[in-house]
Amino acid sequence: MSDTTAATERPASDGPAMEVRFRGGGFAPQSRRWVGVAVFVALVALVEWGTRAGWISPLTLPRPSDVFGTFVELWNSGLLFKHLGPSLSRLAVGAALGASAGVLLGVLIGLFSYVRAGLVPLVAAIFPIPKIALLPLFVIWFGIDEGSKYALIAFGTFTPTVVATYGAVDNVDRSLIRMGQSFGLSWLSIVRKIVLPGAMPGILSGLRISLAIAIILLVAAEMLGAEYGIGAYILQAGSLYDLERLFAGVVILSLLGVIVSAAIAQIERRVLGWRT
Amino acid sequence: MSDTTAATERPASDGPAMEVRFRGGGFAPQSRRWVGVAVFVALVALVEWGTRAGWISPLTLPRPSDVFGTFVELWNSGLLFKHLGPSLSRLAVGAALGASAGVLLGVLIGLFSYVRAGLVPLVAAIFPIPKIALLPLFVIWFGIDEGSKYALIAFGTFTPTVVATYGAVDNVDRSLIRMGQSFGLSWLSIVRKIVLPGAMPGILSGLRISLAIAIILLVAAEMLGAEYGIGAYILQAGSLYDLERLFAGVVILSLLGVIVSAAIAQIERRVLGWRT
Amino acid sequence: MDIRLEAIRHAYGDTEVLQDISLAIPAGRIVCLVGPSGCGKSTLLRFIGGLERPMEGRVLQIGAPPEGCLNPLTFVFQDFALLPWRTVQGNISLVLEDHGIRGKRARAIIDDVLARTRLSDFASALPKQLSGGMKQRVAIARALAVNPAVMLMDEPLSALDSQTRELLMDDLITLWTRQPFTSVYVTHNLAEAVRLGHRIVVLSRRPGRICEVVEIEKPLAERLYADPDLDEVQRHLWEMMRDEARAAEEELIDV
Amino acid sequence: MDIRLEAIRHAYGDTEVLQDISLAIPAGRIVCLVGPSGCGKSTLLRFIGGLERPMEGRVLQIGAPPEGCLNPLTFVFQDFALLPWRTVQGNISLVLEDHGIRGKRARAIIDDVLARTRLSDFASALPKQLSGGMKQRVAIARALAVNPAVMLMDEPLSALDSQTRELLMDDLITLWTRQPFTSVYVTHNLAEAVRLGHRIVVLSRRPGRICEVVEIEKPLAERLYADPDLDEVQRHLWEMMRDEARAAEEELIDV
Amino acid sequence: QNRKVVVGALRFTSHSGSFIAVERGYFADAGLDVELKFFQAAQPMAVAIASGDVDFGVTAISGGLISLAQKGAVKVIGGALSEEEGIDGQQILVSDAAYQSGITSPAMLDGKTYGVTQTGSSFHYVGSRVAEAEGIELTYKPLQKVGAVIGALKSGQIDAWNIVPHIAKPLAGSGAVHIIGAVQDYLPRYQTTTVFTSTENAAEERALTESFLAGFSRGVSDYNATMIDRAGGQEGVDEMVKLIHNYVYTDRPLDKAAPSIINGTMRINEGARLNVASVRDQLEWFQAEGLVDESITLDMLVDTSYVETFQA
Ligand SMILES: Nc1ncnc2c1ncn2[C@@H]1O[C@H](COP(=O)(O)OP(=O)(O)OP(=O)(O)O)[C@@H](O)[C@H]1O
Ligand SMILES: Nc1ncnc2c1ncn2[C@@H]1O[C@H](COP(=O)(O)OP(=O)(O)OP(=O)(O)O)[C@@H](O)[C@H]1O
Ligand SMILES: [Mg+2]
Ligand SMILES: [Mg+2]
Repeated sequence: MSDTTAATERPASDGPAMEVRFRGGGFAPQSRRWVGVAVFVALVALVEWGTRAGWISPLTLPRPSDVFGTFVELWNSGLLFKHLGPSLSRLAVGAALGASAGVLLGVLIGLFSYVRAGLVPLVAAIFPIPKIALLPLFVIWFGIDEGSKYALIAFGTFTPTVVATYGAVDNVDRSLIRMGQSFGLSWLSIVRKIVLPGAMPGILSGLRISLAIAIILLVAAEMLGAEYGIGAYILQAGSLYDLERLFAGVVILSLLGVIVSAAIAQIERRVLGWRT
Repeated sequence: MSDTTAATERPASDGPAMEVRFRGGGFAPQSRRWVGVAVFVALVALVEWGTRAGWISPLTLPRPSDVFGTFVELWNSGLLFKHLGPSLSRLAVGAALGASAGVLLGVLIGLFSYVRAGLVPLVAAIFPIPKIALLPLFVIWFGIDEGSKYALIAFGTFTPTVVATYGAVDNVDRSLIRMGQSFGLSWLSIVRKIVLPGAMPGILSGLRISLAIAIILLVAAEMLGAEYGIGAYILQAGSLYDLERLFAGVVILSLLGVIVSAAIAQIERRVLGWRT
Repeated sequence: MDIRLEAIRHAYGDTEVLQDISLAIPAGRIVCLVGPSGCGKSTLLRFIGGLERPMEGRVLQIGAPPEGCLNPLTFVFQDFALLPWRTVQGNISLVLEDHGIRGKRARAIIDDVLARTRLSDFASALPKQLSGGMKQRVAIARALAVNPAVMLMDEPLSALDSQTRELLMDDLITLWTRQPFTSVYVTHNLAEAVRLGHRIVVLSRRPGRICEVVEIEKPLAERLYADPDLDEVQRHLWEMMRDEARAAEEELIDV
Repeated sequence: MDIRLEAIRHAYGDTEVLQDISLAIPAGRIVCLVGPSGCGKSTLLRFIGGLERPMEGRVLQIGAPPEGCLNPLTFVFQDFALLPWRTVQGNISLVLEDHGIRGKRARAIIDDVLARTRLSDFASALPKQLSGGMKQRVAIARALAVNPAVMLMDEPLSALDSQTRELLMDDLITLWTRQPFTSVYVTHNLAEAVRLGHRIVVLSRRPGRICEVVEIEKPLAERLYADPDLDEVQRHLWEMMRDEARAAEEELIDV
Repeated sequence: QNRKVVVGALRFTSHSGSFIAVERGYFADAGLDVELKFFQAAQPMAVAIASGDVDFGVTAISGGLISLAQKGAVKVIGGALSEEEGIDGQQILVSDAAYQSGITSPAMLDGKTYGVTQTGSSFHYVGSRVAEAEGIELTYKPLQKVGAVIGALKSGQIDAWNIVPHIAKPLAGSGAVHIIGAVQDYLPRYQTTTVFTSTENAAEERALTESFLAGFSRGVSDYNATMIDRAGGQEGVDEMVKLIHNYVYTDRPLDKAAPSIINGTMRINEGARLNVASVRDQLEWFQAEGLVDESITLDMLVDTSYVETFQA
């Protein structure tokens, strides 16, 4: 009833033979690094040309070479680090406070129904409050020294971290938790060994956003009685309508953002190597 | 060799019989609506009591009943709508501009490798730039009228929308696209009928964040020569250190945020009913 | 319309995936491709369907596709590949729209294929409301709607539980018996292969080559569930593949 | 240690899921639960394992668990339930840590169970590097590590391709033959049930009741791949279930 | 058909010249159809003039204004508010805490913190000149907004500040802060605010600029005559307050707003006369602090061809 034949075959029907038409491919982004660099260079060159030729008025955009000059000057005079130091420490302290409080509360919300019911609406209500609107209050609450700067940045990073964290806890694979219970693991073991590591990817990607917000808030934070700091530098440049310095400051912040984002990517690669 | 028996069984071994220990449950958040309300009420009552009893200084927090009074006054005098009107139109126009440009560019980045390579680094560099730092420039670029307000809000919603959109396009199930190709669908059909609807959930959830940012930016936008508007109202209250009005304004923004978020949830329920 | 593969070879980067595959797929018959994990079955099917191009060798279609055939080489995927935002009929009309078939004509085709797959009652259901078996029947209805010359089926049943699998096999046999179609059917499951295949092509583990081609004469309609007549063939196939399958299974995946 | 179910009934909201289930699971034997989709097999298994409580009826354990048993009722899940961030040995030590077993003692247990599941070479691999079959073998090793009185297996093979399934069935038979364990084994797959079960319990479609209990005398070790001796039992089971399975399969899911 | 121009203003009594000229039709008489555009702060107004959104404005000289002048965008064309002996001008305030610790005159502020809105603002200039005169050192805290400075001063987080009288007096009245001196003791005839316009207007639109100054000056004379010289008696003051109340403190009822408006009365220069000496002093200070470019000359900042200038 069954018949085993060799793998040689002859065509069974006649007619014109043609190759099948290819219709796949595409929809798969490929990386082309140099294009990004090229676009950057082209943009800068365009502005440089425009400002030199005069069809970009000096009121509209500064000359990129002048911005670069300002930057070099900042570096040489050591002022760069005088500004960068306080800003970085504000970022570090504020973001650390806000993010750790946010992760803590987010985990609690994720674990306890009552905490969730009580605090989620509150967090949702706090989220759309612009932090600069609260500056006058922050002065009263935390003073005009470092306190209010830390508080503002902490406050700004807190809410997105909470939201990202409890979302991450909610998304931990329930079947893993069920597995833990089925092996009689204690509640604490389940939280420590299953829930927290499982929520890690979500928490880290939330942190990416929170830190971007922290950098953005640096300017707002340094509105309040900061003598040194990138934000203060930018504000001062703005109030003096000194576009070269304004752009130099903005470029520094932008670099800072790119560096922080790269650092988190690095951490993710280390800590989340287990992801497929 | 096989033997079919009825479903009655006798225990096969002796010894003490005990029920198996229950060890499941938990880790499944339950909704308890009233807790959220209770927490709100308790907080407000606490502050009211504190400000009345005097252990919260009037410099620290306004009395909730006074804030409510301010709100009622705003309502009665019709000033509420005088402020709300321009703010809402700024939000609508600015967010519509920013979000539609963002979605467009995001889709292009998602579809074309060259656009992606050229623009993703640019968007990443623009993301951490604080919009308030650019206020002086916006005045020159877009004037002090509605133009610069629209532009600021549009600019703020643009970058997160781009990032969310191209992420959403990247996440469209490749097997659906392959299916489209296997049925010989045209490139345009695949984009229209598979890529865009598939990216919809991601785009909408990105929009949720973008709109929250738009509301936050309202205050910054109305720093620029706005007479009416919630942001202007808050700024004015802040500069007069009038906490009642400051809080009334903040509450309005917060409500606005909650409403917008609820509206998007509603749209999601309508448009994304196909999700499991 | 027949398909002929000529001396196909392919590699992804440094991994040789397929070597020297020559094969004919005669019209009106079901050819099953079996082989261990990762031996290149899906890749081969994508070559046949024109979704990918082999590095060497050619895939030829011989003779013209039948009258009224909208998409000669039509896939049925393991994961169904239904658009979750379209109803059952919307998913079918998707593949008609691009051929300008709308309205009444589309309606007629859709009704016909839904009736053939016993889905007429579910025309307006969304995929999320359907069980796995029903989803795959929708995918089969969609494939039938374009009146294909060859159906390329990549493990169409392996996402389903085993009872549903049995039911769908019955359905496929009924469909084929009523109107024989040509098909290349990729599967891991030897029981499935001996149940549905007129010809079973056994591939070695990666790099995949053709080990053996087995013909089964017994007509599809006469093959039983757990058919003792087929047990022998199935055991023969398994003897041939067991060690390769084990070796393929125990490879570490490097990510 | 035996398990006895007494008159179990359960409903989720308005959907009656299980009705009047009474059943004994004798020590040292594999009891297979088969039944159509959604008939409550997994629910029943969760009751037995204490992960959920039935609305009516009781699950009793009779006699003490054997010496050195850390977790009498131990699950093996369909989706493996391995922690992706722990290596193979980390996943096993997870279930020992809570019993205070660390260091050398843990090492010894882990080495033993990895050897029994032929995984010794993969102790430091991460789950993402393993094929499905190897993942499930890790899950089985983990279950063995706590020296269970009863293994509760919920479709342990149905996430695997059919060749891997065959290989794992061989592994399970080898494990059982070397040291018989008690098990409740839920499956959709009748071929699996007749291959592994000493006793097969057939449930009706939802609400699940016991339709029939079939005993198979032929020793596990003597049952063949595609065993003609078992074909008859399998066909008998399928005759009994086919219509119910079809009806269960064609229900719309309301979401 | 009158020519349309946009005039920038803050809702301060010091901008009353423009308000009166609009209300009493002086601009219309000069052939201008004036639209008032209100700002929250002076800095954006300077930028708005540079961008062409606003034609004329009145504001203090700040680093930003000088920068824009250097870029060829704006020009100072006249003077507005001045300190004048005998009229309450800007006051120097200290916090209650500082006052309690014994600081009762600006000379005792050595090593204390001084509130400013921004680096290079007029507050910075004033504080710096006071410190120079007293030979003391001050630390400047930029707080961006007047409100924030008030909050910081009230809560004792900064020690001192200077501000216009209609804000200083009610604050001092509440007891949270104390007045310890007047700015005019250090900067007599300080040209607090100036009238300015775009370079284009100043250079190309001479007729337009003159028309504006004409209308504005009539408003200013009315203001000085009524509010300072009391030419119309109490009745005149009441009427003027009512007029100004259309623009300032609009959210408060008239009876509550009136004292603040009256308290805010300061001399606005007749005919927009400009104290060039004070302007030069300010420019030199900005340059000395390194806030603006050394190369800027007074000519780049000021166009003296429109109004009478004086040096004092
Ligand atoms: N696009 C690709 N890029 C790189 N390698 C690929 C790609 N597609 C498949 N491969 C590799 O080629 C080999 C064959 O893959 P293919 O999917 O054809 O195997 P298969 O026989 O269908 O396996 P399975 O039985 O698991 O479905 C595998 O090792 C796979 O990892
Ligand atoms: N936690 C729950 N809440 C509500 N309904 C549930 C829950 N768990 C299961 N059900 C329902 O109970 C019924 C039985 O579910 P169960 O998972 O036990 O079936 P099953 O026999 O294991 O099905 P399958 O063969 O698909 O695995 C199904 O209709 C299911 O939808
Ligand atoms: Mg495959
Ligand atoms: Mg189940």
